[in-house]
Amino acid sequence: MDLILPQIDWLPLAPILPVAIGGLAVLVGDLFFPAGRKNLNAILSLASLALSIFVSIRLWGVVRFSINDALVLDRFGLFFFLVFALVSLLTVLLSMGYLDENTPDQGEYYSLVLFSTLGMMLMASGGDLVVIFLGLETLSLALYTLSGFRRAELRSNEAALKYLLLGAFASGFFLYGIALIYGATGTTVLRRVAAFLADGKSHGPLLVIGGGLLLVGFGFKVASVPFHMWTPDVYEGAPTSVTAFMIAGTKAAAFAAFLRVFVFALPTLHIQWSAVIWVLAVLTMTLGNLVALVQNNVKRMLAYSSIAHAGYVLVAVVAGGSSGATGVLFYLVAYALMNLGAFAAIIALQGHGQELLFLGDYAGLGFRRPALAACMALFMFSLAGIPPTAGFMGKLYIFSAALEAHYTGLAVIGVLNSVVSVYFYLRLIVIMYMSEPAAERPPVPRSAPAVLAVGMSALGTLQIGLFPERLLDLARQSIAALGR
Amino acid sequence: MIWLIPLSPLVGSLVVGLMGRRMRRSWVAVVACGAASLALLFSLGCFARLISLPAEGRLFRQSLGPWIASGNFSVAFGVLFDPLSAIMALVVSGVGLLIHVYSIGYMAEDRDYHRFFSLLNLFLAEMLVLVLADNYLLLFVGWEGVGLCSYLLIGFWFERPAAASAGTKAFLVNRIGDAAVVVGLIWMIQLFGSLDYQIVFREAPAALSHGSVAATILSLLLFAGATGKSAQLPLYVWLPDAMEGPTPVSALIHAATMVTAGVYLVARSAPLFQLAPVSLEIVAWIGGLTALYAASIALVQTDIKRVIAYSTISQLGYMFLGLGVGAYAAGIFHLMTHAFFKALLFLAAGSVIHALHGEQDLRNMGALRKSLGVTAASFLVGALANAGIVPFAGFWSKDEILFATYASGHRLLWGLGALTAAGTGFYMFRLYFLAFEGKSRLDPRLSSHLHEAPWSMRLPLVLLALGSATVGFFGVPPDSGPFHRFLGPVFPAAAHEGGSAAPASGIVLALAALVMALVGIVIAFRYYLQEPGRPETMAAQYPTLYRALLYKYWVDELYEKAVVRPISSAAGALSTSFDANMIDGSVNGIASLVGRAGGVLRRLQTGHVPTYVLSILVGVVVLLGYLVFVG
Amino acid sequence: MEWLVFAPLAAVALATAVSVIVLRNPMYCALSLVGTFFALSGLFLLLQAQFIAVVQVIIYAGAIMVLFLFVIMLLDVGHEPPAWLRRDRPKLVLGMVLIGLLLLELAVAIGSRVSQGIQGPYTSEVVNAIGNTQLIGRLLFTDFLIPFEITSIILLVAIVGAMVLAKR
Amino acid sequence: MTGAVPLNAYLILSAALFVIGVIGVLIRRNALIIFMAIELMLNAVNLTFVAFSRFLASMDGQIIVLFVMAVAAAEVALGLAIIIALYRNKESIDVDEINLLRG
Amino acid sequence: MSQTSGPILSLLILLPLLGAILLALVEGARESLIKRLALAISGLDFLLSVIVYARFDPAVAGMQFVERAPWISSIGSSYLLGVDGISLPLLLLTTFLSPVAILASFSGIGGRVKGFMICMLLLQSGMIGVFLALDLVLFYVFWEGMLIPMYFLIGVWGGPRRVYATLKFVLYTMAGSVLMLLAMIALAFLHRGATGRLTFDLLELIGGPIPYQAQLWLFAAFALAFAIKVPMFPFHTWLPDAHVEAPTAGSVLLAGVLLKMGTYGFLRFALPLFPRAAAAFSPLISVLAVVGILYGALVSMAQDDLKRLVAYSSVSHLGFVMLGIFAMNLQAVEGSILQMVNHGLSTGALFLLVGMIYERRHTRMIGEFGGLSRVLPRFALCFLVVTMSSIGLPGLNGFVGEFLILAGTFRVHKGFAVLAAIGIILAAVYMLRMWQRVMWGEIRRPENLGLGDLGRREMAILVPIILLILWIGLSPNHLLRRMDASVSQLLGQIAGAPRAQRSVPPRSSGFLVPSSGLETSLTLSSTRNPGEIVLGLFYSEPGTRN
Repeated sequence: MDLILPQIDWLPLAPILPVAIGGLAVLVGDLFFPAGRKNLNAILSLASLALSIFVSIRLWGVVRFSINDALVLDRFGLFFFLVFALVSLLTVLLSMGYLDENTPDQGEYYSLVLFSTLGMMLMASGGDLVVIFLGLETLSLALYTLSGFRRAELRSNEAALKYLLLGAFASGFFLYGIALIYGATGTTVLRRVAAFLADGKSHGPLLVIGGGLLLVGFGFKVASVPFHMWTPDVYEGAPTSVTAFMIAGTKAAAFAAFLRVFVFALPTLHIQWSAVIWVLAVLTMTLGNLVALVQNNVKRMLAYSSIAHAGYVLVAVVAGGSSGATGVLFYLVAYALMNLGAFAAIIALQGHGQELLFLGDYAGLGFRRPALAACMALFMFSLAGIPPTAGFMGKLYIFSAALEAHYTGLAVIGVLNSVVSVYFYLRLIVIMYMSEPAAERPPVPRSAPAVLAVGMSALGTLQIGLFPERLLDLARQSIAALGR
Repeated sequence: MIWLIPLSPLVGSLVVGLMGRRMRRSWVAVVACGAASLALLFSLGCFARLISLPAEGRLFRQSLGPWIASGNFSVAFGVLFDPLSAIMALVVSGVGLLIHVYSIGYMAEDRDYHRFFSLLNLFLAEMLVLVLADNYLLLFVGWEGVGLCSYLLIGFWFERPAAASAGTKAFLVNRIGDAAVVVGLIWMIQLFGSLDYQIVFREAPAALSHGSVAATILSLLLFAGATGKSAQLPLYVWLPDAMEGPTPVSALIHAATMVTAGVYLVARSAPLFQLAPVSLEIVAWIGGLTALYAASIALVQTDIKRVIAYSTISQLGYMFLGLGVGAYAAGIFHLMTHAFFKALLFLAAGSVIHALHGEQDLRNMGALRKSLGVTAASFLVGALANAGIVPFAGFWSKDEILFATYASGHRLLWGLGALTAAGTGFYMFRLYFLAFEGKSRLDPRLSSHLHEAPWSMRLPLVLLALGSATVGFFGVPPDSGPFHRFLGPVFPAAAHEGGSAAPASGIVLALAALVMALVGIVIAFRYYLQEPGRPETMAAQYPTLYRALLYKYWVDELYEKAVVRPISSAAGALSTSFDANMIDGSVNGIASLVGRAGGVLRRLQTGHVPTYVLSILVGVVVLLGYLVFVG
Repeated sequence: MEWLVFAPLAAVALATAVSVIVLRNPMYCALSLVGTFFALSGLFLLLQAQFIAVVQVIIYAGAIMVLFLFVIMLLDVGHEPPAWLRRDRPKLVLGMVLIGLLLLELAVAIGSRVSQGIQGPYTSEVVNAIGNTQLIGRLLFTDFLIPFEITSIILLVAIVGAMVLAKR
Repeated sequence: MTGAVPLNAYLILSAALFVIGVIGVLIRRNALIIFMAIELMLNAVNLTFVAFSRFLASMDGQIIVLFVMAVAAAEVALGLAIIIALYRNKESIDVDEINLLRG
Repeated sequence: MSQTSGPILSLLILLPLLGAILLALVEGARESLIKRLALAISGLDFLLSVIVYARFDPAVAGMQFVERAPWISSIGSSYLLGVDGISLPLLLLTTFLSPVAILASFSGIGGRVKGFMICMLLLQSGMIGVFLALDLVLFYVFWEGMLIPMYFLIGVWGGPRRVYATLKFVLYTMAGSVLMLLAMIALAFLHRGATGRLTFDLLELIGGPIPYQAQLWLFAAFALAFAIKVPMFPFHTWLPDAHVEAPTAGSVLLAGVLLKMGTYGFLRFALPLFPRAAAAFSPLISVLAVVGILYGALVSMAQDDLKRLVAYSSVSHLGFVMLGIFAMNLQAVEGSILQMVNHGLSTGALFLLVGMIYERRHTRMIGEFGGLSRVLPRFALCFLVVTMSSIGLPGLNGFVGEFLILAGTFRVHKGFAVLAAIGIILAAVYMLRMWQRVMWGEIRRPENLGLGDLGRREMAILVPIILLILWIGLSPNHLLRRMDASVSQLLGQIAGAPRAQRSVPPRSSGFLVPSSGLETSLTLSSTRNPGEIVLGLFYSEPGTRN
């Protein structure tokens, strides 16, 4: 019995490692950082994310498979690495505004952020369903914790518990799906699944059901109706910075994995699942938007809005093909930017200890904090899909993909939904600019990092809105990689 | 040179209007009257050039350049000076100048002196554009322009509610006719590709066959405009109310000039009307009926200006009667004579009102001849002219119309005309007797210091009285007087079909009409001078008739009930019920439905984990079910 | 012959599983769950997955259930009323219907299975030749190295998370 | 009762256990027991993996089960921590009473 | 050629945009500087547009000053600007009214001047972009993007119900335009299917072989978007609310420019892109236009609020424009374009005037006024000219447009032209009744006695408009000549489409569809889908009749 240790190709791990090491370093470093300098945790996190971004950019165009295809390094993965790193970066920045100096366990907080980023990266680059599952669990466990991070607050506890119970429940289905696919094909490695199916064998119900169960798992993560119900509660109860992270990151990760699995491994199932997702997309968009209409809590409203946006992305998924997938990628970036921007603005607008949770809290801010409010308005317009913003371009691309694939009905429902959504996004602006505050609040110190996050997101939102071609090009390259 | 005719009052209007506030009153008067006299001078100049041309070629045109051109359609700022335009321009600028002069005195006390003169000048300009235009569209510019001036001048004393609503009424009633004209014009564009008179009249016989429906409708559309502007049935209702304006305005606009624009339009369009005998018939009948109808109302009115106003309507009816029976020249002749004597009557009435500080009710007058000699004399001349007593102007022109009517075979219409003549004699002299003769019923405070108007008012009276007495001779002998020889070539040859009756019967007919008028005068004399109680007795004897006349056959009330109020209430109902509730309601309804759907769906989000689990389960089961059993 | 082993184990597994979800005392539930774990462990043995069977007992019955019991005792939670007495019975009925359908769907899927997955190289003979545990070990450090490493991070996250959350 | 137990027997058993777990999640109100039901589901899946592993002559299934166990352990640890934290604030772990966040 | 004159069109768009950024950097308290700066920028933009006007070549039918740059190449969209005889008048209208509106906002804004002026400049930029964009996506970006500043203008600086009004405005507009976006995309794909090239270039798309069936749907989507913007009956109810609540400048630009975008959209996009569908829809839209003319006028009569009255009058006036556009002949279309400008001037001026008395009396209720002519003579004069322009007095601008529209329409639908002429009467009714109640009569309210007449700034706002009203009224050819070539080309595109002979109703019927057409469509309907049947009630497919 001899154990030959394999040659390990480290390259696929290269962009992930800085994040993993960063997470560990923060965990350890926190012990040594003096009490007044806890933001060193954040800075360390930023550094590791920056490194990851750097590596990802350098590796653009390289294609590698690690042992047993567990990880795949390709443009698709790198695209998402960049997205996750960016999301994480912005999250860290806005967390710096959200957590004050006295918040305990900052080291744990930032390391968990990094670990969940790691989980996302694994989901996006996993070449094996097991890796995707493990990435999902890494992400989820870290997020459960982060949701309950304000452990003294009942809402935070409740969010964490709900998230955990439902998340575990859903991952049970997901895992079952993996098991059935394993049974049907004899492997969990995506390439082999694809090869197995490419032989022209007809796929029995086992595989179909397995795929369906995977869909449930992804549906849960992207908060698609009817697997969405945890979303508003968790997003409301979780700390605001975490909500931002979840909204922007989780969804992207889930869609990344989804595309890898369904477009790359199970393309032959397209006919079955596109019909299913058609329905999911419609339900998701419609419910998200309709319920968001009647929300008064900004976080909750954005939570429902995130559900609706998941629906739009699902439209692109249904549309499929190169355009559809490109649309997914493009939209996810736009979506991440505008949501993070909005949350960063919420955080940057808040005073210490008093979050602006309710719509009414925003009264009169438009002219008291003009720059931030203007950015907030920009994000809202972008979320509503009004040009010239990223949100508009995203929708344009998604709906054009839908039309290209002759899903006219879906596109019509989609745009009508986006009209409905305009109402509640604009309502926040109405309150900021068009109503008078109940009482003057004392001016509060600004959090420079959060403001920086707002600024970056705003620039990104406008940049993509005005000149989307570059990002589209990147997304298309990524998709081309996936098709191989 | 032709363009200078309307331009000079236009410039005057602008100068007075924009700078009048800072000008002295005398300068305002000088500029305004100067502009008017320039217009008259230029008209005379053009006229002189015109008569120097041979009779058949008496026409010249001038264009200031294109106005609207779109596709194959184009219209220019072109003017035309032919005998018809010449007569109109002369009448307008001549009578206009006199009334300008008259206004110097009449309006002397008014605080909006410059506004008045500015508008008066503007009116003159627009009226001259109307009569000088060489195409229908430019005519329409003047047509609407004079309407605007009329509107603003009726409402000159806009603080009086009656004046304000009279102005609005005038504009709106006219607008109905104008819309018809617009339709007529756009139709002409389609038919002839142009609105230029010469082209239209050249193309018309080819494009529209004689007596065709199209020709009838087209000419009737134009005539509809004319009934508005010239206050014929059924659109006459604005004119009596228009008396709310200052009296010089009534004289100029609502008697001498503007109201005759309709007559001018029909006369100008004679070649079109010739193609549509039915239309001509209608014109004649409308004219004849209006003449009698208005005269009948005038019999009992007590407001001095209103009587004259109804008289105007009635006389305009004569003109249309003339046009309708093809006696275009006679119609225009009557237009000219009427301009003189009706302006005279109004100015004289104005002089009375001026002297009585605004009193207009005949029942409060009487015996004014003693204090207002010149006024009374000139009024008498006007009344005689209006009543058609030989040899005053009205006799010649009216007689000619009646003769043509009879000669063209319209016996019944002739009867109407003759009856009207009797009525005319009656109401004119009723007016004269009530105002100037008999016993004074004046407010004693007024009667103490009655005095004649200033020279600026008296001079026009005298001049107009002279005119009223004499212009009729231009039309002597009937049908071949200098007037007709001058105007004749303008109208189509067929227009003279009525001239075939024997001259002998002409004299008989003229005598008959004259007798009718005299009878009317005599009755007026008896009723109002000899037996002052008689009218009341008569009124008591025929209460229905009397009230019908007094209340003008309740036509205003009818229009109010049948047209104005339904439209108003329809508008109100549309606005509140339909627009706000139905249309906007459904818009808002959709919105609130969406919102309510959100509220309902929201309740699904109970906060309970089991519910959420159930939801996931539903998803799983349906999804797997689809995949297993369907997909 | 296998049936003789399989049937009782399956019966136990089902019975204990049902107990877990119907018993009202959390403690009994936990103990029933331990029973299920043991039954499954037996089934794993039957399936010639000796290593997994052992780990099942050690991790689940040993570690996880201890945690559960610990928490149950720590929190001293009471009994809950039986499900069929609760207000939201319609929902439960719906749930049961759905679950019946779910089972049906799974059964159909499984029943109509045409086993067509790629056969791997590890037949029982091969496995027995190398040894189940050795084989698993070797695979963990070669083919499954990366998932294995990820698992370590998961555990780390769980530890950190548990610490953060359960701190006072 | 002769011969080998077919794969389907294991799969059906596993499905049944999975469904029982689902029922548990649905009907129980005690967060702990819901948790146990979830563990039941995971175990059921494990059985499927091992059964497939056996019948496909592939070791992958067994190794995956190992990972699943690790994940389950992690989940339990975290879950119990959350339950404790919640209990501290609320004195209850009945999910029916946990509905501060709703609508 | 003028094409070499540099990126003047981009400059037109960018100048106000950069101006807005510049203003954002100025300290908010320096209001007078901000106002002047905004006016200067806007005025400069106007001068630029005058250069465009001066260098515009009337003989060229196609686009001039074209600028093209790659933009979103992956979906075939490019940055493409150009101006022709159809957009030129509207461009000028926009650049003219913008500084006027800014000048009018020197007072009466009530705070937050900086934000206001920024919005005004952004709005200007967006409006110009709408009229210049020749790429469908680019057009849409401007079309919707322009909602943002307008949304703020109404919502922040508006009246008491501003929030309701502004949300209604934005939602209504968006509801209409999103479907248009889809239609644009679908059009591009259809075009790609036929030609293999994915493009949003309007000029390339025109004349593309779009199947009749598809044209109908696409046209309907475009038409809905534009009809809401126009607004055509029955999509008009956002307008009165928006107008009543908007600040003066907002109303001016809303009525003056924004509404024209709808009618412009029909001319620029809906008609040439889908000529056969346009022909098929023509009876329906003409009917709606006529209904709008009469309905708007009737409802105007019943209004007590000056702004509401003017708003409904816009519905009526825009009905004329729509009627003209769908008559599809040279006179009518030119009249419509001219009428767009006219309406912009006269209604813009009306809103300015209403704003001026509102600033003095803080009410717009007609009943509150009366006899204002006495105290406000200059105001009265301006008001009179504008009123007369609005009711189409010959010699002023409104008449020329209306007359051309009627003349053109009459060739096609006699009945519609006659009904529209009734609209002329009604227009006089509501305007003059309003005039009578506001300007004439006695002064009943003591507050009205002390009102001051128009000041120098106010005259500076109104006099240019009045001069334009007169200039266009007396010399419309300057504008008409520049339209000729482009409009002819447009009509050629409409008529030149395969099988595009419009089903002109026989002369006698005049209304709607000839009965034979109805029968045709009904007999055909068995083979069509339900939507098609519904549509079939309104038109007959031209090709099937011969």
